[in-house]
Amino acid sequence: MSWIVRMIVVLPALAALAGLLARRQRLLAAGIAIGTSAYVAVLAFIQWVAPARTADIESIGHLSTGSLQVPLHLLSDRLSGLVALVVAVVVLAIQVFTAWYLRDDPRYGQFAATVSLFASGMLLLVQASDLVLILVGWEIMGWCSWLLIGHDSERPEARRAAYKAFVVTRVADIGMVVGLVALAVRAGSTDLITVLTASGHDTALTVGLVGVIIGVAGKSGLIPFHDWLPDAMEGPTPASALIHAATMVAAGSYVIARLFSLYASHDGARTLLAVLASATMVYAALLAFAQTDLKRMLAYSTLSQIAIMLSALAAAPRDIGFAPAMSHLVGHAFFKALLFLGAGWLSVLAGATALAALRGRLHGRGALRWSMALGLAALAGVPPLIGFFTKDTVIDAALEGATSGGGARAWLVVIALFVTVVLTAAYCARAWLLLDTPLATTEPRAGTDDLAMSAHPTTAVHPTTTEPVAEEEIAVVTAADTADDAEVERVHAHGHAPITLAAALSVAVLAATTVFGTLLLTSLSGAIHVGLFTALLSVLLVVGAAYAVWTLSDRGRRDVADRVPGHVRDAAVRGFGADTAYVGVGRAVTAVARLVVALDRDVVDAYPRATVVAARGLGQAGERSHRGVPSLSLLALLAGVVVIAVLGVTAWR
Amino acid sequence: MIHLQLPAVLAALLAGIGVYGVLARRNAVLILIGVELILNAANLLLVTAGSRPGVPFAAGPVLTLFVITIAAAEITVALAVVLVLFRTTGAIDLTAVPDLTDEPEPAPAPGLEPAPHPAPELDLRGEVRS
Amino acid sequence: MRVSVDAAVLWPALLPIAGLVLVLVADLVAPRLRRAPYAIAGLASLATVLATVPGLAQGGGSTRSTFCLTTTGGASGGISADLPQTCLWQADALTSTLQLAAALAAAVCVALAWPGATRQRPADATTEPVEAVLLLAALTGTVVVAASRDVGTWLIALELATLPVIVLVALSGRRSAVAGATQLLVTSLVSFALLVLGVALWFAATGSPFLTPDAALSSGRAQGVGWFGSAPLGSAATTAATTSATVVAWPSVSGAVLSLGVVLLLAGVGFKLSLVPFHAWTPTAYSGASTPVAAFLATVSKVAALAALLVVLRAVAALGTPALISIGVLAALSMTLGNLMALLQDDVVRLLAWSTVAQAGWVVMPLVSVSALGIGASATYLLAYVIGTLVAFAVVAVTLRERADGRTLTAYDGLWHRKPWRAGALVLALTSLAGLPPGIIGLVGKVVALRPVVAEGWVWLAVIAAVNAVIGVAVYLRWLRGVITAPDRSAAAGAAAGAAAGAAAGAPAGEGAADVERRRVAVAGLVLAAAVLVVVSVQPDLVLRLLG
Amino acid sequence: MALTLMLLLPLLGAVALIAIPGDESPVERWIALGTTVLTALLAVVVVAGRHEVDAPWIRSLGIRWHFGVDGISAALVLLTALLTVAVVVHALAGRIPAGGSGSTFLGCILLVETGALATFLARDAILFFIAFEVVLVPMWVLIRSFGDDHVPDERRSDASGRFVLFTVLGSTLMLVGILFLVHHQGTSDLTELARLHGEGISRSLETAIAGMLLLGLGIKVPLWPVHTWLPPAHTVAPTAGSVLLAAVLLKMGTYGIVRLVVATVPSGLAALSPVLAILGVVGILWGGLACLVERDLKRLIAYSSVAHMGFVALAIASGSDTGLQAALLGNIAHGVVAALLFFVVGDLKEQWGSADLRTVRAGLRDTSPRLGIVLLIGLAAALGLPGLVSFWGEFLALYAAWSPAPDRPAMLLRVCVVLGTVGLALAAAYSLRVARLVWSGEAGRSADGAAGPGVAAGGTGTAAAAGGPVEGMTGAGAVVDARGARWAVVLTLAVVIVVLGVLPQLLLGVSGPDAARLITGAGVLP
Repeated sequence: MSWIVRMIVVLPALAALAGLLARRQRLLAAGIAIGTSAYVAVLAFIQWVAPARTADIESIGHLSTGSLQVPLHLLSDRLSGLVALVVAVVVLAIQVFTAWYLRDDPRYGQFAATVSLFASGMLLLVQASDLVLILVGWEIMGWCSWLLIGHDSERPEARRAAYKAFVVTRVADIGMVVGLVALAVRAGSTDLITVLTASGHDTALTVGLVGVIIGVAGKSGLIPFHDWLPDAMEGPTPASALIHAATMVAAGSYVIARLFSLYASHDGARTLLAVLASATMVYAALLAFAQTDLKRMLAYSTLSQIAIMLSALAAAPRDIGFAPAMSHLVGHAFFKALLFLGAGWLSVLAGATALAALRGRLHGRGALRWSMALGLAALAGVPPLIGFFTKDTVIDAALEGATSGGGARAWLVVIALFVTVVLTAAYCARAWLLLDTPLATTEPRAGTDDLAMSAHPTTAVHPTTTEPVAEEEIAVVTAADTADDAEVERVHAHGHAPITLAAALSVAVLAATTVFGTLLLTSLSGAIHVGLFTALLSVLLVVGAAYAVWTLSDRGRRDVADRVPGHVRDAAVRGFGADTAYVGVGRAVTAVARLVVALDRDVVDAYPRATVVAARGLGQAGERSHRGVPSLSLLALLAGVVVIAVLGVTAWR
Repeated sequence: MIHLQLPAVLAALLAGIGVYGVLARRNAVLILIGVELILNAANLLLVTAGSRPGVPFAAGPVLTLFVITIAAAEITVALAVVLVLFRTTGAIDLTAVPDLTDEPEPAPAPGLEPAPHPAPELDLRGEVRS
Repeated sequence: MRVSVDAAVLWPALLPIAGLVLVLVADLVAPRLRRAPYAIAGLASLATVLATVPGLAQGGGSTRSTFCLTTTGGASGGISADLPQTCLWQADALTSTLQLAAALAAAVCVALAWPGATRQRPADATTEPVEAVLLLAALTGTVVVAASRDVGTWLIALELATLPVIVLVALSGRRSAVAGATQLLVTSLVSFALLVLGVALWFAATGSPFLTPDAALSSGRAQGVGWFGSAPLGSAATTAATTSATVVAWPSVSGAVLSLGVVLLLAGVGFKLSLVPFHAWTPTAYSGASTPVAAFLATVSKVAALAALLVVLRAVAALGTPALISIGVLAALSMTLGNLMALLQDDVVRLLAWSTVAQAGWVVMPLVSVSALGIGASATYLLAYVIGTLVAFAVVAVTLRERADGRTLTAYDGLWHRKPWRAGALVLALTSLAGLPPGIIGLVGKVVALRPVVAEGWVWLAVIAAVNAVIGVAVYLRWLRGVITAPDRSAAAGAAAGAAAGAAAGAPAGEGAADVERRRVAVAGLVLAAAVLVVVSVQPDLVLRLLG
Repeated sequence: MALTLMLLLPLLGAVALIAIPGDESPVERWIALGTTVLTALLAVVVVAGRHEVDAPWIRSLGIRWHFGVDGISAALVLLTALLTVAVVVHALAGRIPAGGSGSTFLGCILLVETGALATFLARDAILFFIAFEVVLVPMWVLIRSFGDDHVPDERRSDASGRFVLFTVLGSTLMLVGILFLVHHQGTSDLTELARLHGEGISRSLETAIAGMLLLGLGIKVPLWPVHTWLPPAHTVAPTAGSVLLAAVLLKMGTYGIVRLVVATVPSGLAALSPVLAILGVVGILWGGLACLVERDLKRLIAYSSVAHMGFVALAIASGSDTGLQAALLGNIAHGVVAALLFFVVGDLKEQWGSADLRTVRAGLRDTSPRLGIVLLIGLAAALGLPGLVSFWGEFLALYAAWSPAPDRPAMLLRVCVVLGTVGLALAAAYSLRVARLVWSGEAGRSADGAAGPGVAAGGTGTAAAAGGPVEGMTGAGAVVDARGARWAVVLTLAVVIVVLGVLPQLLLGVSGPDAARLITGAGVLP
């Protein structure tokens, strides 16, 4: 059993190495990537069907680090089995899809290898029974995300987006590292079980839990760290699918789930989590509604959905535990992967990802159309799709928490959840209407409108665009247009290559999982727990929202978001200037850095230079005084004699 | 036995005068005289100390003789140098002797070969070859 | 009272004198032989080197003594074991090592000063014997002062080591030489006066003409010899016996008088060591004198001065004197001023002169603890300094044989690429002066010199020394910087190389066989010195075991 | 025996090389290569067999020819010996830098190796000092006359002078400290001193000694306020010099702190640990911030070295055996990583003519993927990416500082930990800045054509942007990828970084027991 667990982690890493070596031969690289991920999926399936509940699988052996215990064990239980399986499946689908999507990209090999490495990082985190291993997986994913997002490094937007993503998450990781260190210190060991069972030392506990929340907020894009995620759409669509669906972004909730028993006993930390999560889910859903670009809309929806998972962890009572959050993680993994791959497929067909350019493109494309329909429906939470069950499980758990003395924290979450349900349904409906309603020839204006609308931000380039890049890594590119460029370039590269069967199949499989994926969740106790009341309520809300959108957009002939006032919408498209705020921070740090350099040159280094000058000065003074005037030397002589005579006589005894 | 202090005091006086002479005078000869005064102070001290009972081998007077002898040698050399100085600079004002190394250093240092006629130009000619 | 004379012990002193006489005789017989005096002088020096070997071979504790006086101290007559002796000549390992160093340095200086082609001017005929005689006389003084144990010999020997050098400097009659000689003269006169005054005070305080621990002790006792106490010769025991009988006026004075005397002696020797503030003559004299004489001043004279100082301090050490703060101050001043000034010099001889001042500070620094440890350390550092300086001067002299601008720093640009071996010697010399590997001996010297200071717990002095080590390194690296620069690297170096080429091209024209021979001999001297430097750098213990 | 041979071999090789007249003969290449390889083999033998040699050297000073390996020094000895091979191979694969004969160049490298090995192996305090000094002059020559010949002569002499003078000041102060220690403990044997563990010295005196030693060794490390010699030295030095400087010489400082301060004057160190920790953290932040705006790539790596050494200082300040482990691990990690980075950057500088980041160039990932990938690995390690070697040192350092030894100021150290993690974020920022400018490249995929749009869209309105892009392109087009020996060198280093990152216990296992003994004062060598 344990070798399976190890293999699941090690194989993708080896695949990454092999793929890197074989990056020149496309077919070989693709074979390695797909083959390995398929094999890993099989292994994960075995682990899932026959999970051995063990938490002491040797990985690389116990580290001898003096007083600190670092066993570096792996674990295997139902949760890890489930998540590992989901991750493996999603990764497999993505690898298959990528093989077609990036067929003509000279860097396909590197990309596939990076995806494998990324997968191994996530799988390591999933199966880690040791804080250090969790951190390792965590950071590896961050690094790979930098590589993936910056894949098209010709485009400054991609470079910048990648840089932004890594730096923002890394800043948040300050909290993660400090938190994990604090927890490890508290337990005197980094072993997960020991950490969970350790007792006392409340300050360390608080620091640890809050720190981890900060770290999670970074990677999972909670406010205020959320803004890197939409920009991450600069990456190729499969990368977005990977990052958003099952891995990096969702990893945070998995980590907190692992530490749930600690959080359950600590109200302060959970309150913080609840506030962040609630704010983020609503805010992100609102922004998603206003987006003019499909991928960015999906990105904001991801933010909102992840916040939902975290809110479950923040509100669920101890006895229910983390199951609801994890089930939503699984569900979200499936439908979000589906949506992204579908979006990628669609963008290849349309040569763009701007909603305006995609209008009606779904019409009459059977498989793709149904897949997107299923995906959006699952996202919106339409029964009997997986999204419906998982979301309602979360709501139900939150209600449980609220009624069983969760107090304001839980109620906040519940309210936020219901609001989010409405908003989610609304933007899903909008997206569907835009994508599916064919452009009526009667009114061409709408289309041009949207084109103008989507094109508008392009013109409004941020002043800092002209910043020297070598100075600050801040060359702000506006949101909506650039992903477009990416697709355009890609399509030129592709020349409308017809999708391969395998790629289409991978999309279809994911579509199927949105329907039957619920069955997987039965393996996790309490993963599906839908109360009648909440179910009815949410269904009603969903339907109502969808109907409202349908009417407001008079049967989908116009973009309902146009009803939002223009300037508000622009601001929303730009994420309400969050990016500007980041730039401001970057500026501040750079200013400090300049100050430091100036100090280094003019103050710290001044002393050595001053010494040299002083030495020369003294020397010259001496030189002048020694210009052969014996009488002076004689005076010095007398002085010397007297001085040392006095000294000698006095200091003799 | 107090009387033996008087020579000591006298010696101190002599030494002081001598030091003053060395410091205050610029003329070479006067400086030499100053040095002589110090030496004589020392001699007086030696003789006095030597005259105490129990001092072996009449060390006081003997040492005094030593000192006088060495002083003679010193003065000989001194006068020789002063003579050369006079021939070179035309004065025996010691404090006026500048540090002459700033003049163009004549070509390769000539081992120990002297220039018995220390007129510079001659000397220069002598040095330039080799 | 008997005096025992053991000539075998006196060879180191006798050989130079013999050489001196030989030179005079040779000059009398064959005044035209220009190289004979130098040959004799060189041989005499080398013979002296050999003569010191038995003194070294006997190793640590024992001493080879002669001129031992045994007095009929009252009752019994005749020499008997229990009655104490006072020997006027005591050569132990340390003394012999100093003598060896002096003789070796003298030999090298002779090689460097090897005479050139015959001159037409008849007056020249007389100069070589004079120089040879003076060299040997100074060497004799140095050898003797190291072993002397009574004030008379001490004074005479010290002046014998000093006076000839003044003449040597003056001899090369250039104006700068005269200036240097004058400076040297004035200072040495004054120092002589101070020395005599110091000797007088010593004698007055101890009542003993001996520079021995017993003598020092005889005043060291609180109730010891005052002005009017009888100062018996010989051991402290008898001192106590007799002084207890006689009436002692102002017993406390003698201590102060003794200390004043020692301090005056220190001041007097400070001139010859060119410690600040008694240093003013140094740069002028060095740059005035010809290079070999400067080398002699920088090595043999320094050995003489330190040997003299050590004689006094070894006597005083018996008092268990606490550290002499005056020495500490002198050391700190000397190294600081010397290094700072050396940092500015573009004339290598002046640079070496100022570095001598700085190194003198390092030499006396260990003496802050007047103890066997400090004395040994001081001697060790002196040897490291002497050998390093000797090689440096030798390189300068050899270079001067080739190019007119041999005294300027730029003359050495690119030396590493033009004359690798000579440059290697220079690097080794300067690094050992700076106290950096590969000049291990200098590094060890630094360690040794700092130990007594630390033992006395003088942090401030140690820190000043550390800072000065840095400035010193800067001084010598300033020279080396050009040496290792490839000629094509900097325009300046290129120009210098060009000039050198010009000079070299010019030189051979007028360069006769005699000049070739001159350079050969000088190079031989360089090789000898460098070889010694290499050996002691590889195995510093050779030096240390003699002095430890 | 093998040990003495290992020490003498490079020395003799160096002497032979320097004695050789400076024509570029194949002989000198073989001498250099053979010597280093043989030395490396001997080093492996010595480390494996835990050899020790103890013979009298300078009897009168009680200095013995006493060298030996233990867990603390084993890794460093191997690092030194193997890196020197890498340096020599790398140097021989390219052209010897201008400024002197190749034999002198190689000889200086060998001398540096000798000194470093002797320092790491010395078992006697004064011997340690002497060995510590040996590296100075050869490294000075490397920087002074083989330094970057694009810069004016003054800068070369300034940089080399700074290096020597700073170090000499430090080492002489260290010598004073050592002499105090030896004088009061009555022995200069490091093992004995470690066993005495500072007993018999008053706490105040211990503090004074520790202060002098720390000041002296801190200059070499370098700690924050006395680091200003490092950037110029690195900038000017030739590739070999930079590598040895960063990977070997800096380690002598931290190693000295462990060997001389931690082991012999523990309570003195405890008294000074707040200062040490603060200086370390200031160094971390200072270096990280400076790297954010530094324009010369080599200077940038130098400042990052300051930051990484700050972590080591923090770990040492914690005073726990975990901290000691972290320090030793961080030492090795920085050694390998900095070596790799300087190799790569050296290659780039050779081809670019300068290491100025403002020049717009095509991305390495396309123009020369091999250099690109190893550079990327190096940068990832520099930002402490888990799975690479430097992560463990930094994580353990943070842990150790959070739970320090009882006699340390816990609160202060925890603040330091938080600031240190900020340093980690800064490291990410500057590493990726370099990766973005050099690996991704600002000038598009291909050296020609793509440049225009790349620059325009990139909005890189740099000083170079005016006429810059063009020559940037020409420069970028000229980048030849690493191949042959040089490729082997950098690839090996990259592999080492990854392997040690995945299996840190290879190092931790070696140093573990001795570290514990060192902390508890149970002596080091059995």
